Amino acid sequence: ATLLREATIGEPPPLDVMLTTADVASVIGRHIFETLYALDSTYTPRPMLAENDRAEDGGRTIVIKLREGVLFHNGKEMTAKDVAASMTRWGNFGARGKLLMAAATSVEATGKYEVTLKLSAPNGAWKALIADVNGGLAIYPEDIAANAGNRPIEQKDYIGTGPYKFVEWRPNRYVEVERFDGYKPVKEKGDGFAGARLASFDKIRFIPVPDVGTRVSGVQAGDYDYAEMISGDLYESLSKDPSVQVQRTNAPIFGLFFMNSKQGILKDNYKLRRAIQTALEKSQALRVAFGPKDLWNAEGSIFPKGTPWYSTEGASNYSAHDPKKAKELAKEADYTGTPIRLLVSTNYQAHYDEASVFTRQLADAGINVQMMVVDWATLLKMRGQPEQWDIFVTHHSFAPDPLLLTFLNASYPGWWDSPEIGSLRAELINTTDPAARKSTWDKIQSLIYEQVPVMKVGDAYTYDIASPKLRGLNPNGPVFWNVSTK
Amino acid sequence: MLSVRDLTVSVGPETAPVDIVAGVSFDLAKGEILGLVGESGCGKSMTSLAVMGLLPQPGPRVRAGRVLLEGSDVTQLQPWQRVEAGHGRMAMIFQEPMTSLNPVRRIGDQIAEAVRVHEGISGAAALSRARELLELVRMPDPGMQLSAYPHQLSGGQRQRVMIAIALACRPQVLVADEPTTALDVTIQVQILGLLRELCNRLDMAVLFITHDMGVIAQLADRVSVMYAGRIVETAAVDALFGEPRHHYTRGLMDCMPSRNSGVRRLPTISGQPPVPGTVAAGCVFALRCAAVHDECRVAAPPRLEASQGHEVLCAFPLAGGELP
Amino acid sequence: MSSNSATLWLKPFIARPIALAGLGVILATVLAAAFAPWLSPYDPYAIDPLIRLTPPNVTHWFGTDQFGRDTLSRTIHSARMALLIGSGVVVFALATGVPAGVLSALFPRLGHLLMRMVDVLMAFPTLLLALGLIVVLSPSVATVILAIGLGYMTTTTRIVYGLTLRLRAETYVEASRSMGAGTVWLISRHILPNLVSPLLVQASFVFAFAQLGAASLDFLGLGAPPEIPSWGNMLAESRTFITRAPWLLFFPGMMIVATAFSLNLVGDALRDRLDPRFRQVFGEKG
Amino acid sequence: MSGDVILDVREMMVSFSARRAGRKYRVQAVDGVSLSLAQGEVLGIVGESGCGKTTVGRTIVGLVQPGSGTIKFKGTEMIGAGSSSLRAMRLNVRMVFQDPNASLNPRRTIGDSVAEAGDISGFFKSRAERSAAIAATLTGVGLNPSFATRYPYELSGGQRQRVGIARAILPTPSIVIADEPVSALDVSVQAQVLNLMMDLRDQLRLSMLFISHDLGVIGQISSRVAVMYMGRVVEQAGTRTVLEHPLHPYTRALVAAIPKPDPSKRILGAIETGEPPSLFTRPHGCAYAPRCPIASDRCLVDVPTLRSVGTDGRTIACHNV
Amino acid sequence: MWSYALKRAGTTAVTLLAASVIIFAFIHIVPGDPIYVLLGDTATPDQIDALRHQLGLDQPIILQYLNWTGHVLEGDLGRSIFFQAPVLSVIADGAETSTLLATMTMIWVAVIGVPIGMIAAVRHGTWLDQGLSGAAMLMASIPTFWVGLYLILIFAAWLGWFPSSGYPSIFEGGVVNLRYLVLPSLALAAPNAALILRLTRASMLDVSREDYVRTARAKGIRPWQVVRRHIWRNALLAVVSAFGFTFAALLSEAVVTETVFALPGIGRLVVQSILRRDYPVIQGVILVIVVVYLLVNLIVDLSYRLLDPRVELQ
Ligand SMILES: Nc1ncnc2c1ncn2[C@@H]1O[C@H](COP(=O)(O)OP(=O)(O)OP(=O)(O)O)[C@@H](O)[C@H]1O
Ligand SMILES: Nc1ncnc2c1ncn2[C@@H]1O[C@H](COP(=O)(O)OP(=O)(O)OP(=O)(O)O)[C@@H](O)[C@H]1O
Ligand SMILES: [Mg+2]
Ligand SMILES: [Mg+2]
Repeated sequence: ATLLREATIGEPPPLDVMLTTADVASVIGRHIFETLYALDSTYTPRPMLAENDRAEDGGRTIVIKLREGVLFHNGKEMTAKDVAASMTRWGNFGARGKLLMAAATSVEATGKYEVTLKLSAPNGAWKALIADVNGGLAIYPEDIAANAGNRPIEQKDYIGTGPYKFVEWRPNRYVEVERFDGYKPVKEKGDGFAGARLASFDKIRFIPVPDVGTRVSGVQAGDYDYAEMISGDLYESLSKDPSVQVQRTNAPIFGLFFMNSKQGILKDNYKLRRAIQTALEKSQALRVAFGPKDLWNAEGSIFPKGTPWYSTEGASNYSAHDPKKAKELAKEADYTGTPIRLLVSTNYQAHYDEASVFTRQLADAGINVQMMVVDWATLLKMRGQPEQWDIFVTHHSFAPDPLLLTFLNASYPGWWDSPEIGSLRAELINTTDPAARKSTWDKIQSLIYEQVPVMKVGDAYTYDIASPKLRGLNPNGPVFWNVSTK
Repeated sequence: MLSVRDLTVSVGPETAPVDIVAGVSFDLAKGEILGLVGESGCGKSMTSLAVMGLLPQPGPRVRAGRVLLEGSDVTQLQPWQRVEAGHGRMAMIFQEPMTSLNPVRRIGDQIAEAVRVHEGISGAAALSRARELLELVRMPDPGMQLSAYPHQLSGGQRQRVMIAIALACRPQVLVADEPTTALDVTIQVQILGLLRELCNRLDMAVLFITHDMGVIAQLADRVSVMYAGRIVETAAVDALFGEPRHHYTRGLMDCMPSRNSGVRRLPTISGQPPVPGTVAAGCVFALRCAAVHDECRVAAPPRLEASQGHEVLCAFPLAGGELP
Repeated sequence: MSSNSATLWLKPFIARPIALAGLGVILATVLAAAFAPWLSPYDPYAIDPLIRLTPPNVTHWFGTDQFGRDTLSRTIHSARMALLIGSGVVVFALATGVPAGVLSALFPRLGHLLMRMVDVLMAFPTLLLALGLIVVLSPSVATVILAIGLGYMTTTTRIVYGLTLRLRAETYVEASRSMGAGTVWLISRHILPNLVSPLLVQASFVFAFAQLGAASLDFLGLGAPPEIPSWGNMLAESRTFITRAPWLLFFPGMMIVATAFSLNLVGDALRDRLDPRFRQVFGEKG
Repeated sequence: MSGDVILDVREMMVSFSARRAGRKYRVQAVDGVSLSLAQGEVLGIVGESGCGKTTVGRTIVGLVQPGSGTIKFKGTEMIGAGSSSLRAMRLNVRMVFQDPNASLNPRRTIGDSVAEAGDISGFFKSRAERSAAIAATLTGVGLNPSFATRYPYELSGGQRQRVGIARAILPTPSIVIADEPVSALDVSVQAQVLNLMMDLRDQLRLSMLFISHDLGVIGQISSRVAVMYMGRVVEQAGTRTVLEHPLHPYTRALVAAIPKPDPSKRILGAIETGEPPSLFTRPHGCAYAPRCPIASDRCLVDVPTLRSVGTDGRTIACHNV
Repeated sequence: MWSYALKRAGTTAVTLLAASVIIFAFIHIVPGDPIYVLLGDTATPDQIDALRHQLGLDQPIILQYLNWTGHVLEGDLGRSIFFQAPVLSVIADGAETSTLLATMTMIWVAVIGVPIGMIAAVRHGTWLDQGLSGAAMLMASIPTFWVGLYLILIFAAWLGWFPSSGYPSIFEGGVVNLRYLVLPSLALAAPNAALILRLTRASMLDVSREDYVRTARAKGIRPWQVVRRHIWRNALLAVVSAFGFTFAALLSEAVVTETVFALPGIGRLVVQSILRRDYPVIQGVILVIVVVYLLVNLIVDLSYRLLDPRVELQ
């Protein structure tokens, strides 16, 4: 039996991918669960479990026709009932479900293979919003989706339609999946996450290896075939190392510093926020956090070049590094040196590195930042309490559509909900024409640099390493269909 | 049987050794008990350990002198080396019967171990020999006691086990270093009686060390008195108690309470023994001697033969017949 | 202490050149801590990403780290953290363990209760206790000290308890009691003075192992805030550079090893000094 | 027996719990001992190791709580006395310990040790008075006052025991309980210390309880002697009487077993003394019966009580003499 | 014997009770919440409240405690919030690794620490002794993760002699899988062997000064026999308890090594559970650790009794 061993950065949370946005869970979950659409290498949604779709009623009614003959791992065929139940649960409890389903008036199976979604207003991004498993609309069997509620589903219910089926989860040891023989790939060739998915390994084990040094040595020694998230400073030497191949992702992640828009010194204080923004030099932080220039890009556009959403609006303010001007702005904002509390966790080294560099730079501009270093679980709890912090640090993974950006969500910590963004957001949601949506997005990006609800640190291209024997690695992320050994 | 010549035991660095035993000589004949007395710290134990080759390491070492066992030189040989060289026939009993037995091993085994080395028998045969030895030292119920642990025995019984171990070595010479100081008088009397009897029966030579003049008087045939690392007087026991020749011996005799009953104040020897290594020349007792002469402070005292078999290390010994 | 006690204390070190060297290392560490700002060529916090990860060279003797900070300066400044954590842990362990141990031994009822509690605490894995504390209190130097100190508090209590029980049975303590001495008198005149020496030895080992404990916490990302220079932090932060920038591991690593090793050596020498058998050899009759 | 009785012990019982072979035993270390001590009198207590001598002494100075019995000092009950009157009595009843090494704290100076009782009770009014008292006491026991600043390890065994005595007589007590004060010492040093104690007895009119297992020493210093066996007093009388005409079979064995420093009087092989019983398995009747040459059937069941015999206030606990 | 066992059981129960209260109180002071870890970044407050209610985390602590103890008494340690699996099975899986790792470590410690300690003691005061003792102290002074990283680099990545990390259960691949534990157990053994070495040396020296060793020497038996029959077993007494407690500590305190070598052990399990606030697992693991510690305590006592006839169980 062929076995692929992947070294993940840690133990995943429960694989209920609807609920969790953790990357570790998505990496594994992608092999088990599938979505109606999937993103291709240009991040455009392509049908996966869906056959086709049509919009009616000016975009308020969406009718999705499903592929026939798709089997769940339990042997039952997937039907519209399963999809409707999954969609309902996702809408109620899914991590990103509200983005689309808040406006839903009904979800119905209107045929064995047809689902109809009715919305109160059209949504220009609906396909993108359901095209990835990360906190997304994975399709579960009807009974499981209907009974699960908001509690993560149990291991025995990890039943999807993907090319691999869940076998077992040994805590701290591995999560094992096994080729699903009843899998029916789509006809199109594999491209990104879309297209045919051919499982050439009998089994895949996702093995948590927390120490990055160990992950590297492990691949070099042949104990793992693939290892995720290698630190930037090893990039150059590993690129030359014949015992590994380096796989750089083409979807950058980006660091985000959230400002507290609900409470505290930064609330509505756009001048002070701009002072902070003006003081920073982002490439320093990126260099410290990610290493060689190949792995990062000091890019002011929220979306990277090459995507349809790329925009230069407001981006001149991205990394001014002008302490003098910053001081002036701070003075205009009547800033008197009150400590600004920066909440950061050491569980992500990059967050901490970026925060350290910025704190030094802000100190040079006379802005007094106090780091509060806590563990990740504490940070998650604390950031929900607006009285606890002024800035917190996190990062954002690549989003195919602006609506998937966390900071556009008014209930996400930071609570950016100024009247200006309120109307722009509504416009973005309800427009369906891509060009019109793009121009709305330009306005939003410009607003971001003006009101500074968040500061983007820059694009970072993470990279993975793999055994040189592996062929067909996917630059969109670690997925192992269409991957084979030499 | 055993002959010790000019034995010197030193501590401290090689370049500046401090002699804690300085030139001790004595002879021991078959069936004879030689008592070695002297106050605490005068070097009795060091002498006996040096004779046995059991000086602790690191620590004191034999710097000079020879130990001859039936004419063979066994100086500096540890017991096992002596056994290999064929001169194994010396054994020793120690002062503390409580701590001198291994607490975690059965006494039968501890005796049998010595039997094994010296008689070349092992297993059941060695154990039955151990049983015989326990009978020999008049241990009550020897068969049962073979499997006892030391802590299950009384002090007197433990000392008997020690003697049995010593006898298992089939010694020609037995060295006993204060074997009864830890025991009650009523038990002491038994052990001393046993030693005397064994000595006679097995024709062993015994070097018996104590600081109790009473015990010496009861047990020894001949006595050597030690002071500050030197033997200052050697004589037959009657002669020593009857006519001590050295001033120190005399002083010891005088201050025993049992010789002074009813006296208002006990006679004492003033002063203290010298710290080892501080006496450069002259007599070690000079500082405390009532009859000291100037000469004593500068010249080492001669070894005089006061009478047949009565040696004394003193330039101006007491005349004989002074004590009642 | 008598007049010649100073030389007596030094004797075991003079007899053992290696222990003397250990003493030297510790003195050097103390000096480095005291004069860190003057000794270190750069600000240990100054970031310069352009020169990050430069190997040792003339301007940066020990090279620079991933922030471009000067490793030599950070290594020197770390001596402060080492001393702070070491002495903090020692002080905490002694300040809690000594009273608990002494009182437990003197008051059997209280002792029974306290020792049971110590048992429970001993059963708790110390590192986990430390972790929990750090999560509760958020990482700071004080938390690290408290977390590591708690583990040594139990062992110190045990040791002190055992020693005090033995001291309590000493004839001179009985003598004092027979003259009507109260608890305070016994503790201050008889028990504490006799605890000083063994505790000194214990303290030197605790000091050494506190360094290692702090390094482990740093490794797990739960130690003192990482911008504060400490050898453990430096090691933990740079462990991914094991092949890329080995100097980052080498210098702080050597310092941990050297100080821990030296403290152990000194502890051993002290132990020998306090061993009555050893005293005899050095002419001090016990 | 002359003068006023200043210490009166009645029916003292002391037991310890001990564990052997997994079982808990009560060791009756002192089993109904009664003693009295007059002003200026020295009472010797002899008996072999483990018979309870030390326990009697420790109980009197309050280191051990007796199970029952009374201890009266100058007519006042000491057991359960209030702390202030007890403190006064503590100053008046003091102890000299057997091992001069162990009884001095190695980390305190000689002066501090000597002055300890005074320091505890607040006896000294000033530092000057304190150092004068220390000097005087050290001189009194034949030590140079300069010893006050030294540490015990700098002293010889005899000197240390003198310090032990000095500590027991500052401030001057009424009673000294001396627990084998000379048995750790050499004959020559022993004589010096005994002389000192006899001097103090005469100069300070101290009463003493002198515990020893050496009848020679007892004969030297005490006027009366109590012989103990297994926690009980088996014979009590004037010292001469006991030493010269021992009546109780145990006393006889004890006296006979003392090795006389006279080669012409050898006793080896002449006496048979038997094995001492274990304290854990105490015989029913007379504790000495298993070893006793004149034991009768009665001795195996009946515990003999002390009764007066002859003159000289002699009491003895034996059925058969 | 039986009454002893009963008494031991009694005190153990009290200790456990105290421990469980402490565990519980301790865990609930820790800020943070498993909910966030479960739901991640984007959870909304109502989602959080709903899940909290479902998990019973909104009940008063006392009630939660009673609930938990009730289940524990029935042998049910609850379900892991994170793994959605019974705590007992989660622990059992980690326990295999930890037990084997600790055992293997103790074997190294025994075969390295004890004999070398003995040699150092026998050659006391020589250069060999100084060298060995010095090396031991050095080993005890090196942080384990340092040792671990270098072991991986040299023996796995460069030489390829041993697997770099991870540990597949021996129930799957057979005992050959023990090779995965060679490097981590060596990394763990380094400081512990050094400590045992020093302890062995010290207690051998202590024992060799005992009077009964002199008695043995006086019998004329060879020095090695003296060591074997008289010194070694008595010196072992001190070493045995250190062994027991080192073993117990290794079960839970190997976190750093487990992290470096990606081993699925108890230590890492509990650390991660603390970080993600998986209360039932933390409680369960600590309870198990305390029980193991108490068991080790008992075993040490019993082995004392075997080794030393003077010891009576009380
Ligand atoms: N290791 C050592 N180093 C230095 N001096 C030592 C050592 N061992 C013993 N001594 C000294 O050697 C001298 C003789 O000691 P030894 O034990 O032979 O005396 P002893 O006559 O047996 O005394 P006791 O009657 O107390 O047993 C003493 O002064 C002692 O202090
Ligand atoms: N604290 C104690 N706990 C248990 N048993 C004790 C204790 N103190 C004394 N004993 C026992 O009580 C008995 C009497 O002891 P004590 O010390 O009074 O005897 P002693 O006559 O002074 O003996 P020695 O001549 O050996 O000093 C002994 O068997 C002893 O073991
Ligand atoms: Mg001796
Ligand atoms: Mg006594």
